Amino acid sequence: MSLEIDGIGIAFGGIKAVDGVSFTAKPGEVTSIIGPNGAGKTTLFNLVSGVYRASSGTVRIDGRDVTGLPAHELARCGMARTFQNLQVFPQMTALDNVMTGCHMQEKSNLLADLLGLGPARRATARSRDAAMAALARAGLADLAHRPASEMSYGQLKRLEIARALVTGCTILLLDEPAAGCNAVETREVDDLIHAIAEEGKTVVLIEHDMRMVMRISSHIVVLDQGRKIAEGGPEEIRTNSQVIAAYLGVHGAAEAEAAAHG
Amino acid sequence: MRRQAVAAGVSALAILTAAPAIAEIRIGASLAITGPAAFLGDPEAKTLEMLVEELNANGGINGEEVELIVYDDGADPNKARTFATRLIEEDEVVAVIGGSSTGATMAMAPLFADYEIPFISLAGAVVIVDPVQEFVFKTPHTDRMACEKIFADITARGLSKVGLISGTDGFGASMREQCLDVAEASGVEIVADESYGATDSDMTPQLTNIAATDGIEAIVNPGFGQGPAVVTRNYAQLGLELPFYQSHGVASDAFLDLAGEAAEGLRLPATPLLIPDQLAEDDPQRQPVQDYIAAYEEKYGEKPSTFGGYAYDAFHLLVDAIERAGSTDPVEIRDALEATEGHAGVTGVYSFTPEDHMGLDLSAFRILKVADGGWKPVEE
Amino acid sequence: MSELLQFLISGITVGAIYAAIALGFTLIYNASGVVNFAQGEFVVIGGMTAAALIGAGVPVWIAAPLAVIAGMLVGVLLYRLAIRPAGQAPLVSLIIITIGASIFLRGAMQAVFDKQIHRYDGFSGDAPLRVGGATILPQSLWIIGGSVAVFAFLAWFLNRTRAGRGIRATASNRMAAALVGINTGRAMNLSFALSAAIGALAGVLATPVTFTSYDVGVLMALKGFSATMLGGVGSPLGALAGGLLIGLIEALTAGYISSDYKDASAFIVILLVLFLRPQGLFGARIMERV
Amino acid sequence: MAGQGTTVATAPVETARRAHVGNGKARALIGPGLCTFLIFAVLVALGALIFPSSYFYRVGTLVWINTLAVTGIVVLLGYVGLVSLGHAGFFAIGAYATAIGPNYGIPSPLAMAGGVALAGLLALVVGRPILRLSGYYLAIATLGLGMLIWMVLSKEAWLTGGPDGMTVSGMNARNLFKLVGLKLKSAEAWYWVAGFVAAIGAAIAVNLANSPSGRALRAIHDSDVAARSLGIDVARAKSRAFVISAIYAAVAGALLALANGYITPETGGFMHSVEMVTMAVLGGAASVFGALVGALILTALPQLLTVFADYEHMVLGAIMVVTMIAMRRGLVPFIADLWNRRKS
Repeated sequence: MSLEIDGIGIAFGGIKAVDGVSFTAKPGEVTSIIGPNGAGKTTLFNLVSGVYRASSGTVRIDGRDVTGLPAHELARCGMARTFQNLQVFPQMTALDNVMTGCHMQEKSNLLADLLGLGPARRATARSRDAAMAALARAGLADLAHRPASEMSYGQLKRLEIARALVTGCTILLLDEPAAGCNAVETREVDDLIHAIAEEGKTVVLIEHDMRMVMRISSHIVVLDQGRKIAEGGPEEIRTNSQVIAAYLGVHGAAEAEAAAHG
Repeated sequence: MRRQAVAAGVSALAILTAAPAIAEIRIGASLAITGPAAFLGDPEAKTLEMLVEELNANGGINGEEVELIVYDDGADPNKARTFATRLIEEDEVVAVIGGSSTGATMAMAPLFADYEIPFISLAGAVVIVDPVQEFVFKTPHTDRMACEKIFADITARGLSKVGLISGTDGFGASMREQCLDVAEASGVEIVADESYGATDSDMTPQLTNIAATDGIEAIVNPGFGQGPAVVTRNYAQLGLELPFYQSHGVASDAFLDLAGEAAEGLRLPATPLLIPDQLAEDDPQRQPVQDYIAAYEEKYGEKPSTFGGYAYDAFHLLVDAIERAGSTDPVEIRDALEATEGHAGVTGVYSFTPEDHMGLDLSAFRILKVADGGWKPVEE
Repeated sequence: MSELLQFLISGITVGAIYAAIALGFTLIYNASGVVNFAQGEFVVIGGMTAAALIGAGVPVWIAAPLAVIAGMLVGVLLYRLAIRPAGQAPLVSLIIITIGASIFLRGAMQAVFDKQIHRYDGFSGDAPLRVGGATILPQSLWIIGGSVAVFAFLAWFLNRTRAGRGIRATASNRMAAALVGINTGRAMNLSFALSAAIGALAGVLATPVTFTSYDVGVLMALKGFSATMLGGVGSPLGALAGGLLIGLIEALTAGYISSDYKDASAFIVILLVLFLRPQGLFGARIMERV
Repeated sequence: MAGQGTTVATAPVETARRAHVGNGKARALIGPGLCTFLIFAVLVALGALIFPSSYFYRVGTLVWINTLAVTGIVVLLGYVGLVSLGHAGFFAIGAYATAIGPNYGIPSPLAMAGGVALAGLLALVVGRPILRLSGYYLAIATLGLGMLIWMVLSKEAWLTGGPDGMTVSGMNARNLFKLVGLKLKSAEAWYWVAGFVAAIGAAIAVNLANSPSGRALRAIHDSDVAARSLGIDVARAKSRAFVISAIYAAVAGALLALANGYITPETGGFMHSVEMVTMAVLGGAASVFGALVGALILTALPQLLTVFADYEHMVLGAIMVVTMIAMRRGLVPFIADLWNRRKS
């Protein structure tokens, strides 16, 4: 499903954190949002995923207006996300974390849950299988029974992806999924995201690692001070002088260049 | 591991609760020594401790030493019931005194029927002895009698329209209900009915409303603790001149200290405990009242209160019954207790019958008034 | 008309007591993020100490400051022995620690003093003053003046003094405050000492009107807590407004509706306000950061 | 800023459970709920084996009734991380309904059910607006709710007997056992009934923790916003937990009313609410075993502290402070950690 953002904006105490941003993310593609710190990238995610309420603009999923829907209803529309500053459930095991992601598929009522009846047990068993599969895909299978509080930053980032995946989402918002990962792990995350997009999901990515962005993005949106300053394919963005001035800088441009040719 | 812990805990409990088996006669008490009713339970506990010491110094009951086991139920009925069970089962007492509050008393009461142990309550409400329960007695007058006594004094002054301002604690609420109940029969009309929280600090709004009621002729304040003292001060602050009545709940010198000059002129029903020196020479209560005050002041350096008096009477009634029964069998003690006739205590002269387990009549109450910072009987 | 005036006087007097307690809550909350349920005990310590000293013949003008100092000492001890060792404990643990401390203090006061109810004479006598058909006790003016003075002091202290800004900085980010050279330990000690002093002062001023005994602390803490939350936790203006508002609601309900449900009406107002403004009347809106 | 968050760091449900339900295989075989029930049943029976007198049965009964009420707090506080300082209100609704029913010709069991339903309904109605609040604001709102219930119970004397309380007539557990030919003392009968109900309550709470709904609740405990992003209706889940915990409190209240035969409004008072939360946190709010340990300690402690007489409150207060400082997550997780460390 495609995600269409149109003129979305929000202000905190008179300061426009996000101001009239529009773009469309298509299924099967990775759309990246880049920009300097404080450009409003995460705030944009919070607006799209219903954590904040937009003061202007609309969000559409396949043409259906979902602006202002609460976060859990957006999730039911097929939207899932990860978080920049990690929102795992530290007191649960990795497996339980991901099983929680199966919530929307679990067809069990409260009474069955309280009495430990068949539907509850079956739902739990199914969720466990799905969660194990997702953990394996994120390369975390051996850590399934480890409490999340004991896992590394990079592992938790992938745990969040696994948790988002089992929701059965069609739109996935990833907020700096490779932060804290070493080179090998970054590569794995890279491949994982690529594979997710290949499945036909709509992936929207916030990332600072320019190599990764240039490598896997089909489409890039550049934010600065809450506004969209450029949009286009990796090649266009890399050469856009405004983007270089605002964000990439000489170093970033060189890095992006290296990625393009490396 | 957990089982061991539980077992260890239980045996610790058993060791700590096992009563030493020296004394021959054991008497139990569960009182509100702390908590919201502490000013009932505190003097009650002190009185009982003093009396047991005194009794044992004089050779105990029929030569046998008496041991008193006191628990603090904090006026919590739940705790009271547990302590009552403990007194009966673990401490193996022959009788129990207590329940400073009505709630605690009522929670304990059914146990005494089950185990056939006599119980003397120190709480006021009518429900404790009406209907009569075989093993349950009580020493204080009922709040109903206090209302009747006050209303009798009001009508004797040719007045009839009364405003009530009651505390919302158990004492105040129960007495308020009894006053409303007996008003008509006593020839008074309740024209205003206000209340206040037990620890409220300003009752001028309620008093302002009462004073503004058409035809109001007198104010009655059922309550105990600090509330009535605040009401009394607010009454003076507002410059009210209506005849003003307090209840037996504040019949103590401590109330005079708290209320100060504002108390001047108010009246209340009280026990003779407040006027030891003004009792007639031939008054049967003169002796116990003076004995009690002297002993209490010597031991604790303060004046006893009406509530301590309830414990004083309960203890003496019980000792008297055990002596007359000539036995420590609880049922025989109960029978002797019920046969009590003309026992002069500090609260009144008690005569129990199978139909009456409180044993006092209206004459036990005397209407006193505050004059020159002291208590004076009102001539009837 | 004079009835209304009497109700208002009653409400403001009682409300000023609540406000003083609420201001004590506010100061500790501002420094540590702890809502101190033992705050009511400071009020009792102030009242009981003053009553004991005055009863022993000490003049009021010596007994009152001594009582406030006694409260202050207990406040510092409370911080050092119960709050500081708890570190960054979760909210429920802190609630239980401070409630435990209040039970302990109640027990201690019962042992140190007694279980009697105490009072002493008002500072300027007990002869009521007449104002337009209503009456007010001189001590009520002391109470109202005291609360306003404490409010003014806090507003000045937290915003205009180095020590006060240190407390506020410590509250918003202890680590950062320490990094810029603020002695956060001293700021915490200071805030507990001052907060306890405020509580004790409330007790000293209120005892001639409300009386005191070892166990009235819980109720004081409940009322003060309600006032604090109604106003919005952390705001001195909120504490003052919350306290006065609850006092007025109680008095006006008792006067015009039913004295039976005056406490209930205060709680109903608190619930309604929180439903409409979850951060209280003057509290800052909290924004979730993700 | 401290104190603003909804989350309350309580012990990991998972570790506590692992440590205490012990053998994973046994659990997998018969299910965690049944396993918990059996452990509780053994403990109930064990008590009966060693108790020398009715007094011990009486204290034991109170321990089980408190365990049941505190299990409700565990669901609310331990699972979801919500503080309630007003749960005694629900407790009292259960108790008073059971007491009032027979006065109007409603048999005890029906009155009990009615009271429990009423408590659940009230929790459902007020839960939504109240549970939008967090931290100390939630604390004051629940406190206010509890106070309002308490006030109604103490003022409406025509119905509730007022502050002095009322007698509970009707059912005695003894008669239940007579039906099956067992002759027990009243205190013993109530012990078995309370223990049985507490065991069922514990089993249900453990089932919940391991179910889809339970995972949703625990997710909210750790991260509200992440839970939302997974499609969990947080408001609804919180409201359910509130209702469930209110029902636990009400059932416990009804049992207490019947076992005591007399109740006063103080069962719904602020201090009782605090006591319930303290029991949960002291034992370890994350597991039903924490509820049991907390209830056991705070119920038995006052009986032991009678030897301190005048210093009882000082000792109790000091124990509360010291335990919360030394064992922040409560006794059960603390001991579990020690145990695990010794093993590894």
